[in-house]
Amino acid sequence: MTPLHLCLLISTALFCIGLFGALARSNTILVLLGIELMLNAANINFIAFWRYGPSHGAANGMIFVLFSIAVAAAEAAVGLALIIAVYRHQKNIRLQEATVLKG
Amino acid sequence: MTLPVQLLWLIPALPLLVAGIGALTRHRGVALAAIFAMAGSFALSCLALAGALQDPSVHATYNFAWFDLGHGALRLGFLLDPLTALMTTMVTFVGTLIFIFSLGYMKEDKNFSRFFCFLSLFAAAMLGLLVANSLLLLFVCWELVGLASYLLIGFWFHKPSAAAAAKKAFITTRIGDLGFLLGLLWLADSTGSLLFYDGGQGVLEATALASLSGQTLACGLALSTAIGLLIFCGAVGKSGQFPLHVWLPDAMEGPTPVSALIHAATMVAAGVFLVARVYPLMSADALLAAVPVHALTVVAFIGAITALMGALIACAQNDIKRILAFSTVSQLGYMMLALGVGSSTAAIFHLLTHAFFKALLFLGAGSVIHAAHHEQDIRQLGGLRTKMKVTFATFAIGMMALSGVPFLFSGFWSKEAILHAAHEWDVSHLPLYAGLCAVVLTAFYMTRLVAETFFGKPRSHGAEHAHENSAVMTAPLVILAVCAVLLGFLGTPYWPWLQKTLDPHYEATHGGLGLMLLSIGLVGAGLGLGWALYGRKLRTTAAARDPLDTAAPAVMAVLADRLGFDELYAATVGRLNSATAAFADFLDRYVIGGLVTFLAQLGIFSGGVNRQVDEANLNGGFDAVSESVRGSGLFYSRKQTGETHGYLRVVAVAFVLLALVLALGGVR
Amino acid sequence: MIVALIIIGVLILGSAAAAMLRRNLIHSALLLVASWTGVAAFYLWAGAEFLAFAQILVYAGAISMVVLFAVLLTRQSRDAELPVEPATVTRTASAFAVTASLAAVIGAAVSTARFPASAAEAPSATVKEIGLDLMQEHGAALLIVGIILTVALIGATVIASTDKKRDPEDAP
Amino acid sequence: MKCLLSTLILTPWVGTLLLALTPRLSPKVSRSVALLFSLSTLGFAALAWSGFDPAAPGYQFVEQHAWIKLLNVSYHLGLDGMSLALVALTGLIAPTALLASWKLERDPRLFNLLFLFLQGAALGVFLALNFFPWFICWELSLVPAFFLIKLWGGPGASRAAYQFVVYTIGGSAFMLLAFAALFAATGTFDFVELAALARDGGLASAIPAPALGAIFLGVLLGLAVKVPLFPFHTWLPSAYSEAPTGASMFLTGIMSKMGVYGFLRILWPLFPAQLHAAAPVLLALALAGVVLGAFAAMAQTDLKRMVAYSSINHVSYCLLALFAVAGASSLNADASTAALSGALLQMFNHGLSASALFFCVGILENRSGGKRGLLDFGGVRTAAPVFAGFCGVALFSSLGLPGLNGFVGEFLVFRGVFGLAPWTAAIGCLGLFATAFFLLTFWQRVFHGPQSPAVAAGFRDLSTQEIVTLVPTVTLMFVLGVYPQLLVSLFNPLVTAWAVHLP
Repeated sequence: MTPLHLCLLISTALFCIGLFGALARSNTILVLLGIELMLNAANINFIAFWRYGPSHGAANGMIFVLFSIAVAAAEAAVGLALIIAVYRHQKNIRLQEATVLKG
Repeated sequence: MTLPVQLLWLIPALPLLVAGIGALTRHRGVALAAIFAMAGSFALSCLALAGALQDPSVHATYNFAWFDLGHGALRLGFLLDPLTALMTTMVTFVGTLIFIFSLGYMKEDKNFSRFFCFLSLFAAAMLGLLVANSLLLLFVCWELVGLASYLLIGFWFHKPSAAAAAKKAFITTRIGDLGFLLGLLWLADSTGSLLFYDGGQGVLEATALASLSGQTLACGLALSTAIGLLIFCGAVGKSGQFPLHVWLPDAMEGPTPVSALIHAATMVAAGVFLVARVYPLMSADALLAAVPVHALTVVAFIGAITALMGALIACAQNDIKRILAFSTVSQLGYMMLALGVGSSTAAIFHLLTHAFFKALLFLGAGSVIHAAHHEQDIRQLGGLRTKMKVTFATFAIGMMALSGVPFLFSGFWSKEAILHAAHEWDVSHLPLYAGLCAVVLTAFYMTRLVAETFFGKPRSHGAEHAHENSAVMTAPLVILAVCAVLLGFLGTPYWPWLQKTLDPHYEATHGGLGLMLLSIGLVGAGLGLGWALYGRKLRTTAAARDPLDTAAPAVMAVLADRLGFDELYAATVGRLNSATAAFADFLDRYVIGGLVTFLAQLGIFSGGVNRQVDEANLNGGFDAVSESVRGSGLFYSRKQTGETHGYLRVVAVAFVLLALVLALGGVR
Repeated sequence: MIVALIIIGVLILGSAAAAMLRRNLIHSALLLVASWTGVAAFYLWAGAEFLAFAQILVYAGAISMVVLFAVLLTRQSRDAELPVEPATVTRTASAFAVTASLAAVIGAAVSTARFPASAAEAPSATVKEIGLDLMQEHGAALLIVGIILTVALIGATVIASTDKKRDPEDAP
Repeated sequence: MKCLLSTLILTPWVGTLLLALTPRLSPKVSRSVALLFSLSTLGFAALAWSGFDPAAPGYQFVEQHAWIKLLNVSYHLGLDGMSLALVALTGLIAPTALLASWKLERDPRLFNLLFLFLQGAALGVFLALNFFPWFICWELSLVPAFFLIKLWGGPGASRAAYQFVVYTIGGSAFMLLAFAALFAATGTFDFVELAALARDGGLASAIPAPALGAIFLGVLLGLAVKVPLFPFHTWLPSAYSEAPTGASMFLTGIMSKMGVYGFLRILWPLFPAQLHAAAPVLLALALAGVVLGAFAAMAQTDLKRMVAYSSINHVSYCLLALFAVAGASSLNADASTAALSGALLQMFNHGLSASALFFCVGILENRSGGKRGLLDFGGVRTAAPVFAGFCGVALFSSLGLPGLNGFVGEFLVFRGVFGLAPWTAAIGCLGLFATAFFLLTFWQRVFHGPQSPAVAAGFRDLSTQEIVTLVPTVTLMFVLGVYPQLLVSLFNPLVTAWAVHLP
């Protein structure tokens, strides 16, 4: 059991917790936060492989995570704005009720 | 001082000007203007007459181009010869008097100025007709005269009978005019000209006449005969000759001055004038022996039939104006008879005298009608002799002139001339006999008319309160009466001035004394018979039966019904006309319209069939494909629940599977 | 080292799991802040100090604030808290099944994986290096991310702003 | 002067565009604008008239530019005496018709817009010398006519408009096919070139006789529907009677002339031999139009239909003259000249009198609240003497009374036809008789007799504006009746040349 394994296990667990939240909770904010957790799990993986990966020198892992954080921020902003818009429309934020876009 | 032919157009132009003014204004002064214009035209006509009399054998012409046609032009022209000059003088003189009479007669009418406008239009057209040197110009004026007649007959257009009579007159004369038009076209086509006299090129000059009478048609007629007869059709219509006479009695619906001017003195005589004008053409076939019929023979018989028929019917009429109208028909028949038997001078002589005494009679009738509060039925009148002395005196003169009372009255001389000519005609004596019968009848019905109207006791309220009219109406009567007496002396066998003027080659024939005595006897018989039946035992009530009616009710009923011509025409021509119209409408609406609709329906139907075929075959396969696409689309769209959790779940399961695949397969 | 990692891991996972399970949204949000801080700690542990600060700034600072605002703006009345429905039970069960199977697959894969040995020293990543790297090698990506952020912010503003014209129609 | 003809055609279209671009225009302004643009035709026609030399052979003011090189299509405009007379007629009738529609309530802007469009198209037909632009204008004229009838017409307008347009398009489809075939054989669409080919026998050598006959039939069909020639006329009574007054005036005054113009400009010069061969049949058809048209009019009780049938009767005179000339077996230059002059005069005269008559019937219809039956009226003359006067002049002009314009044309037609086909003229006289009969019936029933309820209820006499509408037309009736030289001088040299060269 190397530190890398441990890191990966932690990230796997975090990912699964996020996934569970996204799938199980009906509150849209929590779903969004679950997705954020999954992103964080992915970021942990990047850093873990950057730290313990076979090749050194390149700061690619870090750069990737930086971008990922930026995208996550954008996602959170747009997502929460959408949630507010949905709330204004249907007076709650239960995801299962927001089915206007069905085919 | 004479009027040169170049200025001849001034004669019709003066009344035309007044007509134009009258069309634009309703001022009562139009009447005075019309009278002055007529008087001016009369003065000009006298000047023209003076010029024409200087050398009666000359046909002075003035031709001008109307418009370009091909390399040449369509030409019209004016003609001045004694015939024209005498006619214009007569028309303007009688016209002036009648215009003056109308001042009084129409005083109360609210369309007073319009009446004079129409009268002036008529005068202009009539004078234009007289001065024309072109058959086309003559035709133009001929139609305009018809228009004026139409407008004036229908002057009281709010009366349906007047409106119908106007239409009947126009349509009936137009039937004749179509023949005239065809004759004119034929003439134009075969000679290339329509000018009467054109320095040797005119249609009435030797070259053209020789060529026309030289050609023979398929039916054996000479070309000139055919053209002449077609032109004569126009005269038949306009002059109320049998069989187109039916409109003239109805035309009495117009105001009485109109009847006097148009339907007695001038327009109806235009037919006679026309035949006299184209007399060289009508008689061009006279020397041909092999033709089945000569144009003038037809004219003579038509005239004879009309003269006799008109006189017969006149005996059974009760309306004062109708009696005079049928008398006009009869007298016009005389003129045609004269033309037909070869004496155009006698015809014109009678035309002139007739114009005066018939205008006199009509104006006298108008005077009676005006005085008797528009009572026209002679059975309702009576006793006017003492109430209207001037009218009675002048009317009596007119009556005697018309009846042909010997020596003093103009009608006698002109009628004698006609009978004399008929006697000399070598084709047949039938027209002469018809004319002699008509002499008796004329004297008879005129006696009846005078006796019923002026003698006895008044038989109605209108006649009771009648009194003599104002001078503006009686003065023309007196002047006309004087003329009705004097005019006869212009053409007596002992001093045939008129005949010589009209026909420089005229030679007075002698030896007609026996015929003259016979006709004097016949006039006396007619007068005596009339007086015996109506004068000795005067009618006492309006309802009393006519002695003739008692004697021969069936004959009189037929005559009173005008020999049933109106009914006959209504049953034949009228019905044919409406049947043709109905047929044309049916053809249009159902046959052709139906065909079009059928074709359209056929088009729509084939379109429908086409569509069915398309849908069954071509579209079938395509539809199946698109239906399956649609079905799958529907299937997948049903999967689109909009449930975000569902989508997420699918993504997650896919992710698990992906991970499983990667893990089992190994990274490498 | 390992111990520190385990402690960090427990912090991350514990707070995350608690956040996902709490009913109270405010609590969830606060617990998530703890979890993100744990992730930042992990970055520190791994030697990526710059990232750790970025994580704290962005997540614990910015996003958590936005989340809190959203939570407060969309607060529902008590009676809107629906009782547990059969649908919710099914959903939770299926989510658990999926999650568990994923955890099993990846966990097994990770634990059985063999990785080549690595250097004990953490690779150097000073701020200067990162900056140079970003500006030189990843300049284009940096620009694009900037644009994405701008667009996202404008979009978020537009979406969330009250549309005066459409309001009456949207109102039930 | 260089682009006079293009200006002539385009000015009404500019007016259309102007009206189309200013939707908020008040009705008053839009009417004035439309009238102004419509009157421009009269002005330009006067300009062309002043610069026109009747004696010069061929076309004048010619404009020719290559247009579609691939199809050898050129933008070719030209003017001769016949076109000039018709352009002048358009310039006269179109503003009159606009004035007649002055009181139109419903969307006057759109009405005027469509009307100007129609006017431009008609002018294009009269001036184009290449089939391509000619046909475009020919078909374009249908579009506004359709909407004018359908939108502003009477109760049966929709059906009448469809029938009119479908029938006419059906006819012109054959014409288009025929010209496509001609183009395939000769490679040109130009009327002048085609006529030259026909004259020197190039057409007959390029196309076998049966095919040429079929082409002739196609063109004939297209034109015959438009005129209309006898059995193709059933669209006319309903279209004319359902159309609004202004449109009826334009339809009868100008559109029916387009067909006759086509006969003279296209069919005769291009297919003289075929026309000669078909002349006996066509002569019979034209004669049927003359006689049956008049008799059918006699059977009508709807005044508008009556006038519409009289229109069939009158345009048939023009065709009668043409067919008689084309079918003449021997040269009779005098008669041919007379017939052709008569036909051209008749075209102009009928434009004047028929549009005036339609206007008068429109007034009757307007004043009585939509009634137009023969028996609905009576005694109008006492209520409206001025109107009666004007209408009477129009009636008698239509009837062919000498002294008014109608006579000269009809006389010349009969003069010519009699010389070329005497029996036809003799039978045609029946038409003259029937025309007199039904027009007098019209006059007697409507204007004479006691006042009918519809009239007694208050029949206003003509307003000043209506008098202004009628005065130019009626004045011209008198002027042309007395002095036809005014018009004849325009086309006499042309007709003289035709009479000698073409048959």
